Amino acid sequence: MTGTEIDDKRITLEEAARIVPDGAHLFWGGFGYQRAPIAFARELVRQKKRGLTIYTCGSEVDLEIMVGAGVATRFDIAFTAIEALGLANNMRRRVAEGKAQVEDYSNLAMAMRFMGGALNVPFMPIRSLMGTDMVQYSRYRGDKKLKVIDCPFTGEKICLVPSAKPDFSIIHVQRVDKTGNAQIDGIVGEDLEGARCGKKLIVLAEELIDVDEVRSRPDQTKIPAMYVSHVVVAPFIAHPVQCHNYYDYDLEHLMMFHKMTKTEEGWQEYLKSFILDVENHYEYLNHVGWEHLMSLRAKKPWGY
Amino acid sequence: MTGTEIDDKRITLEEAARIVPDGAHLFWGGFGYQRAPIAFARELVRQKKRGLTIYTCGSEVDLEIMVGAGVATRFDIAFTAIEALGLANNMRRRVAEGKAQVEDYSNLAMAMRFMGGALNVPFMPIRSLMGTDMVQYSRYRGDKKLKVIDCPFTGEKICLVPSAKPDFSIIHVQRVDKTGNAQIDGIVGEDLEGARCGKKLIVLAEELIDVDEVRSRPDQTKIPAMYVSHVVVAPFIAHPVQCHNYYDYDLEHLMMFHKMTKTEEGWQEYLKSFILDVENHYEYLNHVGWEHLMSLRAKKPWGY
Amino acid sequence: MVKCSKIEFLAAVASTHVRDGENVFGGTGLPLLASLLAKETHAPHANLISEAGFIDARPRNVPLSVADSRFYYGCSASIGLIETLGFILQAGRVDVGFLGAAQIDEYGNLNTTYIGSFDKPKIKLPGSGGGNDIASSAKRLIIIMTHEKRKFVKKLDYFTSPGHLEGPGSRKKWSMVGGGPSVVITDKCQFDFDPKTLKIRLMSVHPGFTVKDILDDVMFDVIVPDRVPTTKEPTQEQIDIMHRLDPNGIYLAKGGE
Amino acid sequence: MVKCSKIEFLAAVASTHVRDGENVFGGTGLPLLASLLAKETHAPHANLISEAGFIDARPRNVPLSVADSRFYYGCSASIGLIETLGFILQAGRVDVGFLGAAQIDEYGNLNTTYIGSFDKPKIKLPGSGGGNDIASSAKRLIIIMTHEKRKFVKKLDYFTSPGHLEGPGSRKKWSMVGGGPSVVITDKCQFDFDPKTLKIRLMSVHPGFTVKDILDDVMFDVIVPDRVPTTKEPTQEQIDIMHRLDPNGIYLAKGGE
Repeated sequence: MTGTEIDDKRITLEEAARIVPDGAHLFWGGFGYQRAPIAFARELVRQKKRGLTIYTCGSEVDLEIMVGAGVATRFDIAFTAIEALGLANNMRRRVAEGKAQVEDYSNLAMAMRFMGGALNVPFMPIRSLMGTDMVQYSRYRGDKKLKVIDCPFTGEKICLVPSAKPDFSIIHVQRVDKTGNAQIDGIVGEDLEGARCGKKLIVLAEELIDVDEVRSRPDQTKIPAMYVSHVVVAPFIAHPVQCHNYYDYDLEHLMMFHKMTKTEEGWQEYLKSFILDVENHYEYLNHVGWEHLMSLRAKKPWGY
Repeated sequence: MTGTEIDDKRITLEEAARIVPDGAHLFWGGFGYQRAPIAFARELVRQKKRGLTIYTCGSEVDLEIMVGAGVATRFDIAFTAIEALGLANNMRRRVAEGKAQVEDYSNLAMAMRFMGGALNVPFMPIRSLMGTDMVQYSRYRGDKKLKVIDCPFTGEKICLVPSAKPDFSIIHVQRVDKTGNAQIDGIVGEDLEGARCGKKLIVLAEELIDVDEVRSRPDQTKIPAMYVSHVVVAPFIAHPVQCHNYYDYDLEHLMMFHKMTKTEEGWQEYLKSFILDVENHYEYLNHVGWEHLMSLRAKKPWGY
Repeated sequence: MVKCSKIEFLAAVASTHVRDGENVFGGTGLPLLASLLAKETHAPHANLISEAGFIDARPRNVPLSVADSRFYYGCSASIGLIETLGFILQAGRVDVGFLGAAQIDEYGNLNTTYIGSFDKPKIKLPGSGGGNDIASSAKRLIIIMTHEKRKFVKKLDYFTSPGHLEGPGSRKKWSMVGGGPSVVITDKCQFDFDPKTLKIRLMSVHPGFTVKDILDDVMFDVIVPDRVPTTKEPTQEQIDIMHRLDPNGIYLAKGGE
Repeated sequence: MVKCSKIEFLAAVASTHVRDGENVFGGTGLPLLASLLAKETHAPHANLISEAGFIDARPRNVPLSVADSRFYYGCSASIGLIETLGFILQAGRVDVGFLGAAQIDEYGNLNTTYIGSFDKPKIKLPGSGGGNDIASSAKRLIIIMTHEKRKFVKKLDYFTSPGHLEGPGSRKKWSMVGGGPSVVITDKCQFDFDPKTLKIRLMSVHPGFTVKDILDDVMFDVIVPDRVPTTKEPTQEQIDIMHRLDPNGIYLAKGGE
């Protein structure tokens, strides 16, 4: 009925990282080995950001990179490790050194904090955490970490977790149009709530699709453009983890990464070789090698 | 990896309605002119149910039928009318007669009550309702209708609405497999939360699809089988309103319905002709006429 | 002077209050027609949202229901109520919402629930629907009403949706997200709200009506500025566009002259 | 007596605790292997859920991550965390959840967060993840741990996930949805919990170990019944199925003999 002009929100990965100031609070998307915006973490490192606070349920390689390089120092999270391989070595070292602080929640607590932020209410009620040290101890939020109250309807105990409204939400999706309408394949983790809780939203996508394609099947849009501040389109954003329907994780690289991070020297070597000494994301991909990357491409109908 | 036997949850519309006892509390799916389980309302009327309490955001023809026939007497709702045509005449009459009671909430309040029920927490916080008569007056919930509290984190006023956990959730979807995995096209309204908040869930669907089809694209499943107690498959469940991608609303019938309900006599005539005098759903469709029904079928790519 | 019906006049006037690029909660009926007209004229980037779940809608036929499939094709996202009323509206992302009402008071508070007493209602009206949510959380509220004296009351029979409640400070007291009503459009005039008292104020009078006509047709005191301009009439282009949008006169034929 | 590794033994024992038709929070690693083995043997209708969002999963290759795409094809729904941890788990729909831990106390309370003091932690462990949620809300909890004395402690360094807290009545006090731990499986024995005190109790000892071996390897008092049976060994069929499920030995090769 109308044919209006459409904004083009695309910027480069470098430009997107430049928008994030030191000390900013970031919702961090992806879950486990799926759709982690790791290219963005590498770019934040190259730009020598400092003092970031990261909000997520559980992240792995990206958190290791950011905590290892000193980019992020505070973490409102539930989990970090390299699943199936072992502890998050960088996080372990930085916490022991006193250089990183973790405010511990559970996955449900974090997901509900993002939902509360997206809904613009000050808290959400959950039935977890109660009775444990997550109620007793706080790393830096003090008595604003959570509240256990008597339910005014039932009298039972209920835990209120404070809504999260970070400065930015950073999420990685399969497809986006230039205005920001984003499609996600497979699981969404906590990304729908997380994308909506940040004051600004940067969407990183593997593939650009046309606005008309979005508008022909709008029930596939997981994040409408009206939430989106900036769009970055690039391939293999999640490498070395996976992106459903696009590529599998790079188990070889993950094992190398986990092994190298076991010592500070090993980590510094990885940091230099795969992040600081490559100029940008494409140089990183060149360094990893395209023949290798192509071997990771997803096969139908499996999606990995 | 495994090939297990699968339960077949299909029953007839009559059997499904028979499961609902007098006095039961029901979440009622659909929104506005979209995917309303009206065939189920007609069957409840034929089976002469009494004393039902209905929970929904806004429903139209189905509520008119249930309140008009005396099947449902209490309503936790936000809205009822025949959109674009006028007031809900049966509801208006029954309320004036003192035969129906409405506990008034807003759409967001009801949707959050369903989300709270689905999450199994006793309440959810919202920023609506405050300052108005929806806080001052209660029809039958008394001081359990809602609570306005001072937020323990921010000190600001916030409204807590009690979670809804009705005995049954009744929803209408486009497609379902025999185990209950349901797919919805178009908007979902409040049906995702509503489907999950009831103690039992009855899914009514236009079309049966194979389990293998569901398992080949599981991100299209809006309601997993594990929530579903019973499945009913039948065509034109929402007639005279619409079902996206399947059929448009029957404006002629809607106008007739609205006009006839303007008087008790007119409503009684409709009730007899289109509900009581037809033996079952297929007899109703025969009565409406298949040539007419086929003319309502949705056209691609519009979905109506 | 173009010839136009009440509905055409109302829709055209309402459309002028939608600004380009705004997120608009349009509903159905007149507000929808006004929003679509705005999109076709001065506000092509307006983002039309229907509370049932449609975002950035561009219907080729006028929808009759907020959940109408006519909103679907060509919109950019089709989700649900938690999305529109929660993540979008309650989060403060809606610039302008449209509402109608059966009664309005001098602070722009609205009744869409009961006529008569709460205990023995004479008429059950539709209820809040998303109205209370929109009135609580939209940045700006445009109210459209037919102008009958019995609708402009000193005290609402039932207070469904907040305008400026009891005046300055009231909305803040309840930590409301939105700014409240900015304009009331009737088939006789436009009202806005006095910034100091937040009470209703005459803004402009439609052609053919006098200030006295208006004051005779409300049951409370109206602030009347020294100069009350005449409301600008629709252009022929606006009327033509409306008829292109609603070729079967589904809305335009209603209550038309 | 079949020859089998520790991992094979643990997985086979754990699998026996999954009942047919149950909703199982499987995670990855050993619990996943145990759940899949149960599905292939006595519990074909078990509904395997991964907290990342996969429901009724039937992976043809063993996933390494709870979010692994290997869970996708063939599952019946692929959604997100609010679905699995909120609508399913917190609503009391999960029959059995699996957890591991770095430390456990005599009430089955778990630490997966820090070794050392909270103020100056020696080792940052993964944290709760969904562990606290699962421990709070699953009807039954199966805990799998390698049996080292330093892990079976009188007092946890950090209390991450609730077992039976301080004993009878504790879970009710915090209105917990789930029933708490029912069994702890180590590479030396199985524990259950004394119904009266809700303290850990020896349930069976694996072949090759004595009751004394167990008591020597925990730092708290263990209730020991008069008769302690020997844990039933895996069958060759179970071991074969495990190797079919994990042909590349991704989990089976880890810590194997």
